[in-house]
Amino acid sequence: MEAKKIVDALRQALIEEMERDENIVLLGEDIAVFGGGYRVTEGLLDMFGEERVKDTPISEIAITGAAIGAAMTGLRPVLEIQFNDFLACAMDQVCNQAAKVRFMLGGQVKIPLVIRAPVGATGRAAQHSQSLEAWFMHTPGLKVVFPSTPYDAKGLLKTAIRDDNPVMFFEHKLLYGAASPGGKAKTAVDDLNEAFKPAPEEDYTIPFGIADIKKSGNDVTVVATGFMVHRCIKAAQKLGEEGIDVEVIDPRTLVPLDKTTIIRSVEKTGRIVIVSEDVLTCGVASEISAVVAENALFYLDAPVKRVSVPDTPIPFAPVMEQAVLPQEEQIIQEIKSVVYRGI
Amino acid sequence: MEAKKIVDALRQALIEEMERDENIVLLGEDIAVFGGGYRVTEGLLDMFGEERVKDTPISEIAITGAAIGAAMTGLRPVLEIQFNDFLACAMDQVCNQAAKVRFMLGGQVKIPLVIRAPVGATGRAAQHSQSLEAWFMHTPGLKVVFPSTPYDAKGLLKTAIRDDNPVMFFEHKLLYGAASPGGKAKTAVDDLNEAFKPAPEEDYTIPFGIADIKKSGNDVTVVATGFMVHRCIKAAQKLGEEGIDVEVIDPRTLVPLDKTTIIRSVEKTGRIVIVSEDVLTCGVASEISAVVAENALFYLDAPVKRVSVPDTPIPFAPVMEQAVLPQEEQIIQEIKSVVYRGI
Amino acid sequence: MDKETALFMYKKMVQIRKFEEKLYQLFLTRPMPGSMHQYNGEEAVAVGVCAHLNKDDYVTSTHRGHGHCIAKGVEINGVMAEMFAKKTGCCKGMGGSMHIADFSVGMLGAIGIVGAGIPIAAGAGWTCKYRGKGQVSVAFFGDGAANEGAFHEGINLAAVWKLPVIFVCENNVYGFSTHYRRTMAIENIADRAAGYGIPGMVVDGMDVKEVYAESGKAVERARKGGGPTLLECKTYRFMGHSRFEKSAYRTKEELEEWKKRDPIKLFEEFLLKDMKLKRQELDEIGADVDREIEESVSFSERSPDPEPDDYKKYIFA
Amino acid sequence: MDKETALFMYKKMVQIRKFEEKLYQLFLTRPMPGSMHQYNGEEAVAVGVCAHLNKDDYVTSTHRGHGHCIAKGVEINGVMAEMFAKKTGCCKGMGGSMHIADFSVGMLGAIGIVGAGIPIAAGAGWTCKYRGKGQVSVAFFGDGAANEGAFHEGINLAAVWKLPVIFVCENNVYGFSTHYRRTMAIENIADRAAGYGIPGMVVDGMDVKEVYAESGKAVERARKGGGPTLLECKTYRFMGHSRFEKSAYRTKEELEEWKKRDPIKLFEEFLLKDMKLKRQELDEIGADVDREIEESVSFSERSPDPEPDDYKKYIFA
Ligand SMILES: Cc1ncc(C[n+]2csc(CCOP(=O)(O)OP(=O)(O)O)c2C)c(N)n1
Ligand SMILES: Cc1ncc(C[n+]2csc(CCOP(=O)(O)OP(=O)(O)O)c2C)c(N)n1
Ligand SMILES: [Mg+2]
Ligand SMILES: [Mg+2]
Repeated sequence: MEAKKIVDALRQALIEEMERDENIVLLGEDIAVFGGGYRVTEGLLDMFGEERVKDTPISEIAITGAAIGAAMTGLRPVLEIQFNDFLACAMDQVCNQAAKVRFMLGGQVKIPLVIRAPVGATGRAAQHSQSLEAWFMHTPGLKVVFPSTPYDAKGLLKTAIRDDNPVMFFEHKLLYGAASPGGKAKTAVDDLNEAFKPAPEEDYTIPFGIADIKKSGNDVTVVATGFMVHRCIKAAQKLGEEGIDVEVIDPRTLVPLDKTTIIRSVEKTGRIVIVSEDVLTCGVASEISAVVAENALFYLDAPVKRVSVPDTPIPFAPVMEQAVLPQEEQIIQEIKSVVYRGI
Repeated sequence: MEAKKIVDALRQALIEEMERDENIVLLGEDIAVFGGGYRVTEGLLDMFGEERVKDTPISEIAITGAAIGAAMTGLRPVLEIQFNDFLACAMDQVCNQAAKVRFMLGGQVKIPLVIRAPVGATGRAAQHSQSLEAWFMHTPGLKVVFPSTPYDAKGLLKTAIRDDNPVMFFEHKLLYGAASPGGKAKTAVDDLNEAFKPAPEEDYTIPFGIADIKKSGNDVTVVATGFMVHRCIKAAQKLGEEGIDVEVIDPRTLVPLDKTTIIRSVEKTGRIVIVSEDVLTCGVASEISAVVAENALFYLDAPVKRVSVPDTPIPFAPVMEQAVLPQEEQIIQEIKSVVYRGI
Repeated sequence: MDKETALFMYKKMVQIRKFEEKLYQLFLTRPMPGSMHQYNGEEAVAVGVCAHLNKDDYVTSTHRGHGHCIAKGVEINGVMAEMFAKKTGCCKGMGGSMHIADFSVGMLGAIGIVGAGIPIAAGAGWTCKYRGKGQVSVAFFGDGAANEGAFHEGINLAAVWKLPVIFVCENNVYGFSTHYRRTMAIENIADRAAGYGIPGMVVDGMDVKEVYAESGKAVERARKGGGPTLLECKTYRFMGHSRFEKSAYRTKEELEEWKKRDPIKLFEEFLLKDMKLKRQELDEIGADVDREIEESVSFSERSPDPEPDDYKKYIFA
Repeated sequence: MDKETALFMYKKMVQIRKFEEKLYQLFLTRPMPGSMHQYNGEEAVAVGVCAHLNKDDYVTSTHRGHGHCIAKGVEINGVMAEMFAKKTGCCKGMGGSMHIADFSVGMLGAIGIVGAGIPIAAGAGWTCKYRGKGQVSVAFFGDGAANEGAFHEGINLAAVWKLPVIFVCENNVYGFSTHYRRTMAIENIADRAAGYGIPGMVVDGMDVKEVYAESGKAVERARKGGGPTLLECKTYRFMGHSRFEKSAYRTKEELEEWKKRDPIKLFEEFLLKDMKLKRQELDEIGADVDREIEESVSFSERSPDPEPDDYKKYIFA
């Protein structure tokens, strides 16, 4: 059956890949008996047994290290970290080991390892709301993936699993379409339009490093990631009604980054707004801005605008949380500010 | 006595501050009996006793956590992490705890904590050569300091110690002027000119967020950090002989970042090259580039150029290590490329 | 244990229980911000330990922190208002359920990262030792947390520095969905104490008298410079891991078995039978607490929301 | 122990010793890239353990890794050339002293982050168990590493998953400059095993016979599905922590005391006295090794440097 939610698309990808290759093993906290905090691995224990679908102690160092050791010796582990914030607990293993071992060893070894982790703010305060892609973009040796639709999620996860390098695979909580543990389903998916493309029940992969133009347009380039892709599409639709033709680019993979598509778009539009849910300084948007300032400067008719979380942890109270997250209205205003600038 | 080396400047700052305030305590691996991997804390155990200068187990989580707990309850710890690469082992404590506790607790507590750590590549391969400032710039709630001279080091460390927030204090190995444990003194300080300003033996502080123009000039702005400041000054001197008048700005603190000084300079020169020793993507230079592309775009006569380590871990062999680090000649070429561009 | 202490502890346990029962209802019946992890069933641990603590002793807590906060003396109004994300919350709506703190009573804060509070408590213990005034510091954490690196490093540091810290492991059988026997190959977490050279003790965490007695010894030892202790309190959570989590990974029988030893019921029996208190005395305490909780709800309802940009005040001191 | 094994182990120990003595000279007499941490004094540990291992068993090592590599069977030419940062180094000049590895003999690599190899070895053990072919995995690490979170988490995971891993702690008294008694409040790190529900054993790390005997049991148990073991080998490093570090933090007397139990000397005595070998046999081995080491130096000298941009090949597979 076609997967209309990211949670189902990911599960399909896991099942299909695990059926294909018995070296693929899953591990993580509460992924087996419970089926995962966001239900991605639900039912997989029954299908593949406890040698391949393993609950772990709450030991992010050990489970990441063990996944690395297993990957170095022939398995292909897919590790779930319950919230991406907890990657901080495994940072040495991810960034000093997984990312560097092959390099330091002169290419003797491959590390076919996928680390999946949910990102995004959903009312859980500063330690459960971050979007930490940039830390890993800043760590050579890691690939960084961040899908925004079920279609992309499935195809990219399959590519990630087949890749012989460590891949950080980020999943936005509001896009799963599934409830967090014991919670009401906090989700944004019902609200999304056809841009939230379902994943067909068939074997396909999406290559890394190819951005997807989620909506084409001529007046201004918007680069967005994850949940922000959809917020930007909505903003684009509204702006369309006002006669502003927005192009929305979803890089899908941040490492490798499809600079060409972004630069071409800016060459066409002369304007760019970058929208991401991580914090501003040294973030996703900073990098994309720098790429543009280096490669497409003379095409720019307006300053490069970043719309990210200002430099603050995420506050708990909903009114404050929403104040720091990029909102549709704010995105619209920022797009307008570059469109009307320099005309 | 005036301190001609950063190692001495830092030690002076520690001694003066510890004499001033008995709540200041030091901890870290091998800092007491041994005097610190780079000798910064040499002699301090004898001066202040083992209650205030503490060797620790090799336990980066615990020593960072303990420093945070102590800071929350009234002490003012200065923690040394032996190489900044090992901050990865303490990432949760630094980024999820130290940076966020005050925020999550609605301002009930102050965290007067300084974390000192050496950065830079000196022939020790991928796990001992990184410059990880950007991870911490990307973590709201932390201040980030990176001095390039004895004068700045002393004044900034005093400010850091007196600050009521967690401060990441990065020190470049080649600028200490001291030997690493048991090693030959790998140092670049003998080679530096008067820009490597000594620290007077007196009490002074340098405010955070004020960049220092290490050399003023009119043709092109160069922003550089740490050891790269000196490499850029040398490049600037050579370019001066060719009639290119380079301005070299040392931000000194990356959080807060003195955007004004950088933007003003670009408004004047119309050209900017950013030189840093961290890796390119989502790095220090990306952020500064983005600030310029957002705030000074219409002043730019050339693309914003970043000169950083390409996206690679640091290789061991000297010939390869030097190939990935920004070299004087490369800096000169990049500066020329923006100067001759668009004229 | 004198009557005053007994009644104090009883009231605290009832406060925690009723506070959370109220919260459960609130989450069912109206939109509440965030989530919560309930402490029902584990009240004897927080209360038995904190009964020994002064205001200037320190406590670090976990994602399951309401009980520790109330036991340490945080005002219920402030805790409730924080659950409502109100400006009057003890953290001004900045932290919510997982980060409740009140420095005025030494509650350094609930921490949402499993295990992370352990070394922080060690650090607070360092301050205590440095000051030399006999203060102590307590870290509460779960069975799951005992497998984190932070547990190992934090306890070892406290042990070798002989810090006045009590490490209280609440072994409630599960870390989220996972039974402790599936995350460690030992039966008693307290046995890990030997690996740090400190005393370790297994305590019946459903019996507040035993918790009180054993933690009393540990606190005393710490105050006198004897260094840290690891107390493992065997307990059970009566609710799901968080909010409405259904706990399909455990059996109804197991739950019912543990509920027979409900710490409040057990203590009531003791108070009525051994301490000869009257049912009515207890009922009055219950009624007082009910009023207090109701008042905290209306306090929260009356309280203003934070301003959207209040958060800016708290990023840096 | 049969004669063949004894001579094999003797030769390995001598190889390690002479390899490092040569290196020390090289570092003194010519510009060598990077730094090094010497294993002199600890040879019995690596050799005694690795004597039980097959090529397809796995080992993770530390910053002090030359001994483990040679003991596991990495070609000396490749190790030496890596020290010279040559293209012919076993890691092509990418890693140097702290990252020597050779997958063809199951040496997964020296790792420069203290403790980090422990969970990685657990992961290799997971592969062994998954394959079910009786392979095992060994993690070497120091006394200092035993205070890292990675130690705790990694061993616990291996214990609860019953992985075929031998955790070999080389307690050489110091972690860099710091005596183990100043970093932990216990005398034997092996005692920590009980906290994970696995066997722990203290071994005389200067006596290769004892290391061989005890590690043999652990390897056997692991191969048969009996799970992990923690072996603490009491040993001592005869040189500074790294390169020319002077070790002012320890006394000459302490060093001399330990040198009396030089593992190579001890083993020679055994070979000559108990196994009735002739001095000459041993001398010949020494001479062979000398030639081998000299050859590895000239191999390294003859070898080409890497190209400046060779590193690009190794960032991604
Ligand atoms: C480092 C980290 N890993 C995982 C989590 C997700 N998580 C929150 S609570 C929990 C279970 C904790 O178990 P335990 O320590 O036994 O405490 P309990 O919930 O039983 O009180 C998990 C896995 C987390 N918050 N932090
Ligand atoms: C995580 C980490 N912290 C600190 C260091 C710096 N360091 C390198 S070796 C060493 C001492 C290690 O002691 P031990 O584990 O006993 O091994 P030994 O050197 O005695 O063989 C230290 C502190 C490191 N490499 N990694
Ligand atoms: Mg639990
Ligand atoms: Mg040691």
